Amino acid sequence: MKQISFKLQIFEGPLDLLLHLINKNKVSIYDIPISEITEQYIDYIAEMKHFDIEVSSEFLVLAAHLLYIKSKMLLPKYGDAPEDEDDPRTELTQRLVEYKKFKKAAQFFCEREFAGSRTFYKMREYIEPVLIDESLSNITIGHLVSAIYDISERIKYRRPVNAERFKGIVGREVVSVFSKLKNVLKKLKTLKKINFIDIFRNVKTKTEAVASFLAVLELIKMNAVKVSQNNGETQLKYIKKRKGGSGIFGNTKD
Amino acid sequence: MEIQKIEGIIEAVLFAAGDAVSVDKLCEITRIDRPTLLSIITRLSDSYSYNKRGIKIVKVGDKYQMATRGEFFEYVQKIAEPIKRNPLSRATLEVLAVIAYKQPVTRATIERIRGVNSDNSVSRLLELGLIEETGRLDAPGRPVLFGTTDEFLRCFAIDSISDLPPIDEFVIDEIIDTSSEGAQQTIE
Amino acid sequence: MEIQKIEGIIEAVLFAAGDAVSVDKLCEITRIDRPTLLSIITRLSDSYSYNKRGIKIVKVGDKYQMATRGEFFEYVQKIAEPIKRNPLSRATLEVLAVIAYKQPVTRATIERIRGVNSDNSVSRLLELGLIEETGRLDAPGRPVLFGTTDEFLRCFAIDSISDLPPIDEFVIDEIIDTSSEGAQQTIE
Repeated sequence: MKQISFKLQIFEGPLDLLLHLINKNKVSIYDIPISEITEQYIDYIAEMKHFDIEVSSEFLVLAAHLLYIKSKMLLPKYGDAPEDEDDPRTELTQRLVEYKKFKKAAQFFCEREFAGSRTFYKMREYIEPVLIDESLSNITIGHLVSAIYDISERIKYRRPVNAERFKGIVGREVVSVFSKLKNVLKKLKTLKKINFIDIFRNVKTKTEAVASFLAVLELIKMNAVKVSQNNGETQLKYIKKRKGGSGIFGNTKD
Repeated sequence: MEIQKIEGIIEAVLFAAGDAVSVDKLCEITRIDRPTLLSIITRLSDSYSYNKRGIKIVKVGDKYQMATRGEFFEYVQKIAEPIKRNPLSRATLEVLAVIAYKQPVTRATIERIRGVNSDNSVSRLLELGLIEETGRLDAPGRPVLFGTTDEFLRCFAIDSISDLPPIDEFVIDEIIDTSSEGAQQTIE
Repeated sequence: MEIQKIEGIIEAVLFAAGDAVSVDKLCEITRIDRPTLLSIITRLSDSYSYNKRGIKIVKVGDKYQMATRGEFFEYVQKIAEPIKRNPLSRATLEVLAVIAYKQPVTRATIERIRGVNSDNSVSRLLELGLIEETGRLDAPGRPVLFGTTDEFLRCFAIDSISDLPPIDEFVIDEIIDTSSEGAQQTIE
C-alpha cells in the first residue's frame, strides 16, 4: 500500500492534510475529485488510528463534510441553475485557497524568523518623571464655603432611619441607663441597703446588665450611694440628700 | 582593521552594554592594544562633543560609558510619563471645609456630619499638609483631633482661621447638634 | 531650531528611551511638524548607515528605535547575551501569519482559517511577546482581538505591517509548487 509514505508526515490540521492529498494527486484545487480525495482522506484517518495517533475532532468533522459533499454530488440536479452556484465544493475550495495563502506566508516568516536577531537594543535609562501637581490649583475659600452648604443641603434629605424598622433584623433592644438608675434608686429608698448582686436579679439581657451597671456607677458619681465590701459581699447604701428631690438627677447628662 | 570599524565596534559595544565598559574589555573585543584604543576612543569622544551630538562618551575611572548629553535633559525628561495629581475631589473639599470650620474635630465627627466614611480624604489632606493632628479628644478611645495647618492658611491666602468667611452658623450647628444627639442615643 | 540641535535631541531621546519612540512623541518633544521631523530622522538614519556607525536608527511601525548595527553582532555578543529561543513551530508560524495579515483578529477567526484549534500557538506567541491583545470585538461574548507587537517587527526585521508582501502574492506560484511537491512524493 502506498499509504506508508503518509505515516511519516504530521499534518497541522484537516485542511493541511487535504492540501497534501490534492498536491499528491496533482489535481486542481478548483476541481477536486471528491470521491477519490474523500477515500484517501478517510484512509489516512484510519491509518492514524492504526498507529495510535490521536485523531482530533477537527479531522473527523472534515471527513463528515467530505462525505456530505460526495453524497450531494451524486444527487441528480434539477432546474437550470448555473453549475458553479450549486457546486457543493465551492465553499471548501475557498477555505483551501485561503488556508494555502497563510501556509505560504508562514514559510515567509520562517525564513525571516531571526532576521532581527543580530541587532541589540538597550534598556531604558531611568528618567525622573515630572510631577504635575494640580491638587490645589484653582481652589479658593469659596469652594470651602460651598462645600459646607452642600453638606447642609444634603443633611436635609438625610432622614434618620426609624429604629422600629430594624426590630427583628438586628434585634437589639434599647435599655435606658436612666430608667435603670431610677429603679435602683427606688429600691434603695425603700430598703436603704441592697446587695450589689441583687441589682442584676431579673435582668434578662446583656444590654440590660450593662445599663444596670452603668446606673450604679452613675449613682456613685452622683454621691447617692455608698459602696462597701465585707465578707466578699458588695453592698450599696443609700445616702440621704439634705435637699433631696429632683436635684439628684442634675448631672446625669454628663 | 580600519579606524572607522573600530569606532563602530566601540559604539555598538558601549550602546548595548548600557553600563560602563573597561578599557581592558574593549581592547579584548577589538583586539587592539591599549594606547591605540585609548587614542581612538578619545578622538571619537571628542568628535561627539565637537558636533554636539545627543550622545556622549564619558570616562568613568578606567571605563567608558555612553550617555545622553546633559544639555538635552529637558527633552529627554519628556519621554517619562509625568506623574499627575488631580485637583482635590468634592469629597476631600467637604472634609477640608468641615475641619476648617469645626476644628478641632475627630474622624467620627467628620463622618457623622458628612454621612459617609472620610478616611481617604483625611489621608490625602494630611499628605498635602493642609491638616494635622492637633491632639486627642478626652473620650473613650482617645480619638485623634484634626485641625488646619499654616500651609492651609498660605494656600487659601488668609491670615488666620477667624478670617474664614462666616457661614450660616445655624445650619452647621444644627448638623452638629442633631448628629451628637443621635450619637448619645446609640450609647444609651 | 537648527537641524543639528534637532538631531541631537532625537539621538538623546532615542538613546535614553531604549525602547521605540513614536513619531508623535518625537514631534511633541522637538515641537516640529511631522513631515520635517520624518525628513530629519530619515537623513540622520541614512548618515548613520552611510558612515557605518556602530549604532543605527530603525523604524518599528510608526516608531523609531536605536539599535546596534547587525555587522557588529560578533563583537557585541561578547558583552551582551543575545536572546536565544527555539525556532517557532510550523503551526505557530501559521497562526502568526494569520494574525500579521488579518489583525486585529479573534481566536475563532484563526481557528476557522486553519481548520484546527490554535490556542497553544496563540499562548506561545503571547508569551514571546510577538502578539498582544489589542482589544475586544463588539460581538456576543466580546472575544479578545489579537495583533502583532513592536517586538514582532524587530524580530522579523520588518519596518511596519504595511511593508509585508501582499498576502495574495503567496498563491501565484501554485503550479511550480504542485510539481515540486509531486517530485517529493515520488522520492518518498
